[in-house]
Order: sequence, then C-alpha cells, then structure tokens
Amino acid sequence: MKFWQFCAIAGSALFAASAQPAAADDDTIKIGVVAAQTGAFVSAGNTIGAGVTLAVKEINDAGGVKIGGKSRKIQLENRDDRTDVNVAIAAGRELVNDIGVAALYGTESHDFSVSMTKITGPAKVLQFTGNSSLGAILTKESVAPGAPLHYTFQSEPPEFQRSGSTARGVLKLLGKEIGAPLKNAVVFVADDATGQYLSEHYVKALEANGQHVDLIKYPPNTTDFTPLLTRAKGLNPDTVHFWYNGDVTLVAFPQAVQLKVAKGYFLFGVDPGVWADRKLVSTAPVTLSCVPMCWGAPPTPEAKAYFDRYFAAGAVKGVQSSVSLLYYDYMHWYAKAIEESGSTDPDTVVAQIEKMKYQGVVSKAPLYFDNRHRVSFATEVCLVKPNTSDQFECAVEEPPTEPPAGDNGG
Amino acid sequence: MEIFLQQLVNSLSVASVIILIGIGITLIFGLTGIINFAHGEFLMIGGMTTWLVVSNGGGFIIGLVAAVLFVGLLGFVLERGLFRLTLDRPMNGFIISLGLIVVLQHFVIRFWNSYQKSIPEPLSGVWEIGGVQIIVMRAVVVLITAVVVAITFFGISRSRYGLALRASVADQETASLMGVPVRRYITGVFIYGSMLAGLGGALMIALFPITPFIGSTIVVRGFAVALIGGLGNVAGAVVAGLVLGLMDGLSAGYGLPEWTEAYSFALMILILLLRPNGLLGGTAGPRAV
Amino acid sequence: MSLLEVANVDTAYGAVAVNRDVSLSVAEGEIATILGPNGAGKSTLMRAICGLLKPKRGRIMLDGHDVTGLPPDRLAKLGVVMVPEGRRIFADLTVRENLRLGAYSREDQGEVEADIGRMESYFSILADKRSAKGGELSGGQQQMLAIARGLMARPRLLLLDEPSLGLSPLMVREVQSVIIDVRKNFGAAVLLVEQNAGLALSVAARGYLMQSGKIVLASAIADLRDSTLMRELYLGGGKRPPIKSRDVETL
Amino acid sequence: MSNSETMVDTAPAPATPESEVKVAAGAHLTLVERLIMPTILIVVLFGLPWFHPGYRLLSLATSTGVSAIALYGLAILVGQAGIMSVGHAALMGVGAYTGAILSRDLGMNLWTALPFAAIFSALAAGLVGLPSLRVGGHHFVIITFAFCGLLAIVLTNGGAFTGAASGLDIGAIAPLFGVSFGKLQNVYLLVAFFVLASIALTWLVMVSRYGRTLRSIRENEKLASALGIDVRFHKIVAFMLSGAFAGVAGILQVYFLQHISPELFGAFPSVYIALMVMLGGPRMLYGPLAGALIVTFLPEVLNLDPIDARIAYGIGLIAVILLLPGGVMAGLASLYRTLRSKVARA
Amino acid sequence: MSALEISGLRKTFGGVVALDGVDLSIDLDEILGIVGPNGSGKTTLFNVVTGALKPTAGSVRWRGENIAGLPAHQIARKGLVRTFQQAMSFPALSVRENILIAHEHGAASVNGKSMSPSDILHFVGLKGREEEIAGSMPFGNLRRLGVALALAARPALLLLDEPAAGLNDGETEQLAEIILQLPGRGIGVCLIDHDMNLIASICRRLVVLNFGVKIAEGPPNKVLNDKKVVEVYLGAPT
Repeated sequence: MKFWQFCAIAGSALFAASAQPAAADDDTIKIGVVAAQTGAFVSAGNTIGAGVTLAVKEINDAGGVKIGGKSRKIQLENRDDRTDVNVAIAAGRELVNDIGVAALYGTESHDFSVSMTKITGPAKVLQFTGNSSLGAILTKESVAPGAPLHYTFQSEPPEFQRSGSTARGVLKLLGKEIGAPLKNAVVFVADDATGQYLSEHYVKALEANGQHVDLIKYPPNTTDFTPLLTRAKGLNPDTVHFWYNGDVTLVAFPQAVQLKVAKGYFLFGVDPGVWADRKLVSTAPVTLSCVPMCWGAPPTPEAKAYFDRYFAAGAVKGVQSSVSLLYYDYMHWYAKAIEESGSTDPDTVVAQIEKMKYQGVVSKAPLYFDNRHRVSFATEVCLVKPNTSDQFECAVEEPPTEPPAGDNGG
Repeated sequence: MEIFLQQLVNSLSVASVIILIGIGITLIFGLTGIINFAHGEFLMIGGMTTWLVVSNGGGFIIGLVAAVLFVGLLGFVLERGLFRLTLDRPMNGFIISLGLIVVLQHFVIRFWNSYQKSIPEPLSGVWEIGGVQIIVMRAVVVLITAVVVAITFFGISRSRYGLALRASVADQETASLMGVPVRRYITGVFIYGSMLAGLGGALMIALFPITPFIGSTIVVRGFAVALIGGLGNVAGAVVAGLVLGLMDGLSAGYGLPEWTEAYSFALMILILLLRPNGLLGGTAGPRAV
Repeated sequence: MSLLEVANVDTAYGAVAVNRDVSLSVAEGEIATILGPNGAGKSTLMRAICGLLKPKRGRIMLDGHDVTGLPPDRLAKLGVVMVPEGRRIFADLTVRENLRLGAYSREDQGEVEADIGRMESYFSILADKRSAKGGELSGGQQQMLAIARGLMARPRLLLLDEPSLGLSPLMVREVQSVIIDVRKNFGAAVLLVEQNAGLALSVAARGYLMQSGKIVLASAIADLRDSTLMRELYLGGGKRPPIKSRDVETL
Repeated sequence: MSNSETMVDTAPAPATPESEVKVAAGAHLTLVERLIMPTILIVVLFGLPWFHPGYRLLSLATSTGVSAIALYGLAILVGQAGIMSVGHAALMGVGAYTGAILSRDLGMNLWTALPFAAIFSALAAGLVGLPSLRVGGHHFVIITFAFCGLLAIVLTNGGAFTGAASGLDIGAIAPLFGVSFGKLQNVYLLVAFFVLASIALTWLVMVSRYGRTLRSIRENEKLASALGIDVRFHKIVAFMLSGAFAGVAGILQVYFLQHISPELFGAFPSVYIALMVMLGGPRMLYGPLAGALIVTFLPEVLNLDPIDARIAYGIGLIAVILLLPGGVMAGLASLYRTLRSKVARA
Repeated sequence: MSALEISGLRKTFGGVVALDGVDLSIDLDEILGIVGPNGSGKTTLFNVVTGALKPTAGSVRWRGENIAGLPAHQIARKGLVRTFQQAMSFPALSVRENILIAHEHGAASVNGKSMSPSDILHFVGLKGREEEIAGSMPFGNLRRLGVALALAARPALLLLDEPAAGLNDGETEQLAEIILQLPGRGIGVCLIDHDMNLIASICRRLVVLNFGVKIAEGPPNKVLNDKKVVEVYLGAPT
C-alpha cells in the first residue's frame, strides 16, 4: 500500500509544483527561442539562439524597448528542442501559453516549424522561423489578417530569389575562372524536405542562365558520394553544385575533386571562414555561398562588426554560423516595429512589420517582407582562389524580382 | 566503360567497411544468437578513437592501432559484463544492445559533442589508370580489408582454432564435449568482432567524416550482410558484403539514387523470407528464445 | 582404485530432480553399462559425468581426484570424452575436420595426423569418405565417425550414450564389435548407456540397472542378464519391481 | 533435430518442495487492492488539467499519451503473444498518413478517419506478418526493422501523394458533440480517453479467452497447436490488433502535431517504442504506461540534461533487463507482494 | 470400421526412414499400447497422426475422413488430442489458465460425456491447485496437468506419449487408474510407454514397432513373449 501512497503524494506534489502560473510582468517583453541545442540539428539550432541572444543583450544594454516614453526590457527564454518534435511542441506550448511570449524564434527544421505555427497562430504570437521551404504554405491568403499564418514570418527569401541570385553569381565567378562557356551542370541535393523543395527552384534558375541541368538526389545520411559522383561524371558536367547542408557538402566535395568530375564546383552552406579555418585547399575552381552572407568574408563593415561581436560572445565558428545574423536582425526589427507602432499588440506589430523597410546588417538594401511574409535579401557568393585556403573573391548578387519561366515562385 | 569500371572500384571501399562489420556480426550472432545492434556503435567508437589520437598529434597508424585495441577491450568488457549474462536469453541481449546504442552515442556526444569529426586524409593522391581514378587511401582501405579478411578466412578454415569456432557455431554442446572451451571462444569472438569494427571505424574516418550517429546506418548493412551470407559463415559475409557494396554503387550510379537504401532492405527481407539460412548457408539461425 | 567413481550423485533440471543418490564405478580398461528403460535418468547421469550438467549433490572422482562440476572441456583434457546420443556429427565439417576436432584438447597436436591415419585404417569407411561433409554420411557411418571422433582425444574413459539408436540390426552388430575393440585397440574404458539391452549385455563386463533415477541393481553382466528384475523392467509381467516409494505428495 | 525421439531421455522426477510452488500473481488480492490502480489512474489521467499543470506539461503529457497508445499495442504483441517487433513506428506512420491523406483527399476528419487509420495499420501489419511471422523470432525482429526503413524511404519518395519529405499538413480536430478541441486541455483529455481505452482494451485482452490463447502461443506453440489453436492465424491477428493500436496512435499524433513527415516513423522511433515497452514491463497492465512516463515524460518534467538523461536511461534499461527481466512494473508488483506478505505475517 | 484407420503410413527424414508402411487401427472403446525401443518410430507416429509432421506416404483416416497432412490444430479440433513427452504445459501460466485454454479450444464437438474444467482437475487430482503456476509445480503434478489439458480439449481419441515417464510407482498407479476410466467415458486411448508393467496392466492390445515397422500386434501377454519382441529388447540369445 505504501508505494501507491507515495506515488499519489509524489504525483500531486509534482503537479502542484508545476502548476504555478507564470507571473505577469508588465515591465518586460517576453521573447522565446526554440531550437536544437542537442541532437542532430544542433549545428543549425545553436545559431538561432546565439543571434537572438546577442540582439536582446544589445537592446537591453541600450535601455530596452521604448514605448510611449517608457522603456521595457526584453526577457529572453531559450528552449532546447533536443531535435525531437514532441519536445519542440511542448517547449512552444510553454513559451506561448504558459510564459506568454510575444514573439518566437525558431525552429531550424521545416517539420517542427510547421507544427509550431499551429500553436503561435491561434495565440497571436509572432514567429520568425524556418527556411525557404515554408514558402510552400505561406500564401497571400494564409498570411492575411485572421488567417492561420498571419503571425508567421519566413526567415529566408523566396526560393526563386535565393536560387536565382546564387546561380547567377556562381556561374559568373566560375565562368570567369574557368574561361570557357559553362553549359552542363549537375545539381546534388539531399533527398529531404528542404532539398526536395529548393532543388525545384535551383534547377530552374540554372536553366534560366543557359545551363543544361541534371539533378541527383542523395539519401540524407550518405557518406560515400563516389557512386553518385561517378554517375555525374558520366554526364560530362562543367559545374557541379552541392546543396544544401555545409557539413555534407564538405564530405562530398573532396571526393568529387579526386574523381575529377567537373571543371568547377559550387558548395552551398560552406562559409569561407570555415574553408580558411580548416585550411582547405582545392586545385579546381570552387565557389561558396552562405545564408545570408559569409562570416569569413563579410561584404560590409556593419556585417564584419556584427560577426566580430558575435564570435567575441563565444559563438562557434561553424558552417551555419552566419544564419545567426538573420535572427539577430529580426530581433532588432521586431523591437523597432514595437517602438514605431508604439504598441505590443500583435496585430499592430504585424501590420507595422508588413509595411516597414528595415535596414539591418544582413544586406545593404533595407529588408522587407513581401505579401506572403517572405523576406528578401541578396546572396553573397565567393570564389576560392585555386590552391589557396584564404584568398576569396566575393560578390553580392541581388535577387531577381521575378521567378524564371516554369518556376511557380516558391 | 570507364564509368562502369569506376563504379566497380568505388563500390569496393564501402564494401570493405561493411564486410569488416559483417564478419563480426555474423560470428557473434551465429555463435551466441545475440542480435548486437550496438555493433555499429563499436565502429563509431573506433572512428572517434582514431580522431582523438590524430587530433592530439598522433599519427593515423597509431590512431588505427589504438582504435583496434580500444574497441577490442570494449568488446571484452561488454561481453564479460553484460552479454555473458544474457546467453540463455538472446532476446534480452538484443534489448541490452539497444540500450547500449543509446549509452554509447550519448557518451560520445556528452564529451565530444555531436558535430561531425574528420581527420586529414592519411594518404593523399589519386592514381589514374585508363581514365579510372583510383584514390590511394581507398585502395589502401581495400587492401587492408583484403588482408584482414584473408587472415580471418585462413584462420577459420585452416587453423585448429577456426575449426573449433565453426564447430561451436554449429553445436556448442558437442564442441564442448570435444574439449573446446566454448565460453572462451564466445569472449574471443566478441573481442575479434569488436576489433574488426574498430578497424572499420578507423578506416572509415580516413575516408569520410563521421558523426556519433553513424552506427545505426552501418549496423543495418552489417546485419544484412550477416543474414544474406548465412550466420556464422565468414565467406558468406564477404560475398554478401561485395554484393551489397556493388548493389549500392550500381543503384546509385545507374538506378534511382534516392531508393538506394531501399534495395538493401528489400533484398534482406526477401532473403530472410525465402532462404532463412542465407544464400551461402549458415547455421539454421540461433536457437529460439 | 577405479578410474571413475561416482558417489551419491543427485541431478536435476532446474527444480525437477532426476537422479537420486547414484553411485557407480568404472575400472581402468573396463566396459561397464547402465541399462534401464527410457526415462530412467541414464542420459542425465552421463551428462553429469561428462560435465554438461552440474550434480546437485555428491562427487565425481577421476583417479581419486574430485572433478565434480568441471566443465566438459576440462574433463575432455583429463581424458573423459562422451559420444553423445544422436551422434551430433558436425554436418558442415568434413569427416577429417570432425576427426581433427576430436583431438582439440590434446597437447600433442603433432601426433594428430598419425592418429587420424589410425582411425582411417580401423574405420575404413572414414578413409573412403574423408573429404565428405559429415552430414552426407549415413546413420551408421555417422555413428562410426562419432566414436572415432571421441577416440581422437585419446580418452581414458569413453562415455557412449545410446550408440545403437536408430541403427539397423546389421549396424548394431558392427557397433558391438567396435565397442569391444575400443577397449582392446585404443585402451579406453567404456561406460555404455543402452536401451538395447541385447547390445549392452553382449559387450559389457559389469552392468547397472537404473529405474526412476536410481540404481536398482548392480552386478556382473551374466547375473544381470538372468535377473527377473531386468526382464520385468524391459518386458513387464510379474509384479512391479520393489522400489521404495518416494516422498511425493499423494492425491 | 528432425526426429523428436532422438532427444535426450527425460527422466525428471518430482522434486519441487511445496513451499517453492508459485502462485498466480493476482490470486489473493482483495477487491480494494484491485481497485487502487484503476482509481489512481483515472483520477490522475482525467484530473491532470484541473491541477493547472501548464501547457508544457500538458503538451508533454499529450504526446506521452499518444505514444502510450502505441505501446499498449506492442505490449499485447510482446507481452501476451511473445512476438517482438521493432517496426512499430512504421505502423504508426501508416495510421498517421491514412489520417492525413483521407483528410486531404476526401475531407474526412479525425472521427470519420479514425476507423480507417486503425484498419489500414492492421492491414499493413497483416501484410508484413503473413510471410514473415513464420520465419521465427530473430528473423522477424530484423524484418520489422527493415520494413520500417523501407516505409520511411517510400514516404520520402512518394511524391505529392505522401507529401514527400516535407510531409503533410492537416487541420485541427473537428468538434464532437459540441466539444471543441481548440484548447490543449481538450486535446489532452481526448488522448487521455484513448489511453484509458487502450488500457481497458488491453485488460480485456488479458483476462479474456483471446488473451489466454495468445499467452498459450507465447508459452508453448507446439502444445497450443496440439490443443486445437491455429498458432499462425492468431499470431497474425495479434500483430494486426497491435497494428490497429499503432494506427490509432498515429492518427492522434498527426492531429496533435497537425503536420507529419517520414522522419517521425523511421527505424529509430521504433527502437524507442520497443525499449519503452521492455522497460515498463510488457506483460503488466500498467507497464507500457510506466515505460512511456519514464522515458518521455520524466526527464522533461525533472528538467534533466538531455544527454545525461539519455545515458541514465540507457543504463537504467540495461539494469532493468538484467535485474528485473519483467520490467519496472513487474519489479514493483513483486516488491508489493513481498511487502504485503511480510505485513500479513507480522 | 475403426475410428482411426492408419494404412501404409511412411515418414522419411532425408534418407532416414522413421516409419515404414505402418498399418494400425484404434477403436474408441479401447486402450491401445504402442511399444518399441528408442528410435523405433513411436513418437514419429504420433507426430504424423496429429499433424505435427506431414506423412511422406500413406493415409490416416479418422472417422472415415483422410486427415493426413492437415495442420495440427485442425486435427485436434476433430477430437484427436495428444500429449507430449516434454513440453507438457504452459509454464508461466496458472493451472486454471492452462486448463481454460485447453477447454476453450480443443475439439469442436463434444465427444462422450464432456467434463467441465473443474471436473477434470478433480479427476486428475489437481483440485485446489488452480492458482499455482504450472512451471513451478512438482513433476508429478505437471504430468497430471498434461493429461488434464488433453482431456479438457474434449478428445475422442487421446494419444498419450509416455505419460508415466519419470513418475514413481504410486503416481504411475494413480495415472493408470485415470487412464483406465477413459474408455468408459467414451474416450479411446493410444498409449506410448516404456513401463511394460503399466502397459501390460491397462492395455488390451499392444503394437510393437521396431525401425518404423510394426513387428507384432496382439494381447500383451502374447506379444511380450513373442520371440521377435524379446530379441528386440534383450538381444538374440547367445
């Protein structure tokens, strides 16, 4: 009998302990981050929290968010989703419903983000999240006031824009380096949600730039790319384009060079900083690009200053470190939207963000969200000088305004 | 033709790692009936050991030897400490191995995070023979595997100990009546299988970066090899490893690459249903639980 | 001193007791037999003697040394080898490999090849089939191989468990002569368990009659053959043998 | 061994002393004792929202409940019929995708699609079990594992029909009898109801003729078939029943997350399901629930470091298998019996 | 015509002939004993008749219907129920559950006077032990449970495979009493045992197998003094 008594007592104590309602505090604005600090998505997840944390610290150090002559500090709640959807949802529930955050940043994964929007939407919590594949559900109708995704903002540009600017920049830099006209391209992409989504657009973008394209999808946990690369070699490509996980790209690329698959290569998600850090060298011409820009070769003094602060704060120099910049900007943007609208009311803030142009560090041109809540910014592409590990030639490519023929615009 | 030859050459190096894993699995499974799903984690630990040695200034050879020895020791400790206690209930051994996967993976993550780890390629260079690119390090991996497989095969088919091992796989009790210390052979097989996994890990990290999660993908291949080749049948494991490696390579090269993994799963299921003793014959499968 | 001395041994499978207070002995170079109907506990006793089963009680002595509870591989080294019931040939190993395996526990590995030669010259069928897989042999051939395999260990005591099981009358006769020769040509003592009383009675010098896990009669073979107890046990008739009822709960 | 007459002679004779004879576990429990657990269960399960546990806990409790439903299905298979499967996440996946596709293509809601989810998962189980259940324990385990891997690949490459790797979206749970499921509390209570129903159904199976039939197969297939039991048929039916549970869990999961993708139903989630069942105790009525609580709920509630929690969990599982092969609940039950008899003697 | 008619039954395992053209018939009002040395094919005969093994050739007619090759559970449902030498119970379950399982399955139609599970437990002397876990019971009780399980399956013909093996005298006698009552209840018995005293005292008819061949058949006193049978057991006089 004792044990069950113990259980009953322990159980009710547990529930009592967890039942304390969150005390409302009018002096702060609560902001939440849900991202992986452990598990398979950790390298992407860490950067979200790091970027937001840096921005929050800067805002608070400057006195907080000013509304109607009164300053309110930002209180940041960071949650680890452990790369587990159930934990992510629970964390989202906690932040949204228990703590009552006004805005949520994350997660890094398409699936988690989509499920999370079902929590943030009804609670009118702004969510800055995910990658370009969210474009599949963000439509004019679904982001309209009163619609389920009204409070959701996509952190990356429409895929046709990123693909378009990247393709153009890559072909320009490689064409110059190789010196011959580039005709045949092979695109390697992971066979997962993001990969399947973006490959549709990147292929179209290359075709729009006069390329004949073959697409090869690899299972996400591939380590030996040689069979696929040999297949690619049989297609006689001028260029091979590796999308989209920087870690995987760095596995595949050396194998391609050893097999002499193409004349030139493109690696998405590998930052020149990582290239230099790891003292990588390539005999073949190779281009790199990062979202939103490369921390190893920041194109503007503002961006450089940002990355200096960012790494000084102890962040990891990883392939995806520059993603933090997006979330850093969105945090500042959000604070500014509150200040300019003079209200924390979510509908007011969303309306404010929708009409704002925000000059952050992400790009030279001001950022804005389009009528599908997708941001726009340029892409930075860098060419690595052959046989060097720290000589880069970088260019910022502005996004195309219209999708190419046959591309639905993402 | 070049491309086809290149595909054949490519397939060999991955087949090598699968074979190294598969031999350990086929012997352990054949002898004890324990489905050790943590065998892939042994490979991961081998790779991590090599990485630790190399990143602390040791050479690759030292790293490789350290991996072989350390994982062998790990196998010894786990056999004596855990698996020995489940010999009469192999299904419990299987569940314990699932628990071990969780423990070993997270132990590595705990101390060395979950990012992928790589070492500089120990041997660089590519030979070109008739348009076929032969990557030197891969050739070395295939060579090392071939030597190890040859030694294993010779030991098992010719030596007195190999004979006793085969007899133990077939019928432990009668083997013990003939004076074979079966328990010691079980320990020995665990150690040897673990050492091969350690070697596989060291060779793998010489070719590709690895993460703490690599074990689960590789162990399924290992079991496919063991079951297709026939339990306890080393020659079968080698043949099945080559078949699987080639199938992977050719389906990625000529088929639909996104379905590559499906082929080996499907083949494994078919073989299990149609030829439960494996293509080349092995034990009738371990005694039922 | 006897070669093998079994003293007051009890055996059990888990909680289920089999042998009770069994004592017997085998002298150097002797052929002894344990007779009794199926289910009497003969094979279980053999398993205990060769180390496959630990006795619950009692001692097993070899040359006066206590070997109780030693594992079978240790006992094989000490010269106690069992030819198991059902022959248990390694079907996927060749005949020669089966023979070589029999010699596993020997220190003098150099002489193994010579001994295989001896076996092949004695069991001519094994020479003809030396490269065949064990599983390809007929039942009778397998039995010869099993005995030869046991002899390869150069045992001092060979335990034979039901060697005539499933063999044709012709083969049984052959087994009979082999058992006699084991003692003569290979110098090993034999402890034979047989259900086929005819075979056992014709080769052994001494016999033990076992029923319900206990030795109920021990005598020279001639006396055993003529005992009514023996006849009744095998063919019934007459009264039940006078065995003390054991302490088991009643209805 | 081809001929059973060549088996060793078996001459076991009576030996078990009367004091060592074990008695069936629940034999002497009083009515009050029998009612304690169900009462606690119902009170805690349905009372939880009134403790104001917070959304995080409620959300975790809901997902724990969803996996508990699948665990009960597996527990019937492992605990009663003695068949191990590490492919249960795949069967959940069949249920989840059935729900999502029926919603998308036929506009069905949770209530109308629920029976289809259960039926399709059961059929999938039957399809896998039909050829593979005859090859025996070890091989079957590996086949279920491979089946799981295959399904994930098929879903990933299923194009628009399965939503490929991005998966499928689904609307909220439709109101039933005027009850709306917009609030998490109500979703939780709904899942709690299904958990209770799973436990009740498992209990019914355990105490019924059907449960006895399954246990007879678990204990002794040869004897079972000699007594007129169609062993193969019942094994497949048990696997299908188990699949139906997984299907219900799957459709509840998709309606809880309102989005699914293939990754949720791969080989690793399957392994975790199997481990939770073994940890909690596959033969015990409350074993699967205990397993789900220990693995998915407890570390979160206690805010353990996730890595340390996983290590502790792995070690705990190994310890349970070695020390309490019947699982945590079986261990607790025997502890209770020991304490009880001590108290009774004192 | 007898209830069970076996003719020309043959079973081989690879090259080994386990049963070689066995003819046999059993009526439901008798107790037939089957004896023979180890390996003579007795249990194989049971295995083939009850569907655990498929016959190589020959027919098994049960109440006029050829049941050779049917799966075991179907044969059991027709009223042919057997016991095993080993594997006598469902060890982790209670006696009650054991008996219920047999009672709930078994033969489809009731043969003779059907007994309730409780009657059967009383009949075999396990009354009051319903909650005991089968696997922990003493051996004698386990044997009784084995017989009880077969009886609970409502057999028309009960095939008992060495039911007395391992039992002591008292237990064997109790078992004999149980078996002797069965024909009176409309249940035929076919009995394999090595205890010749048991066989001789309860069987009216005996069949002797050797090497899968029936070598003798008839009343016990005649068969057990048959020269061929004596030779099989004790060897040819030297």
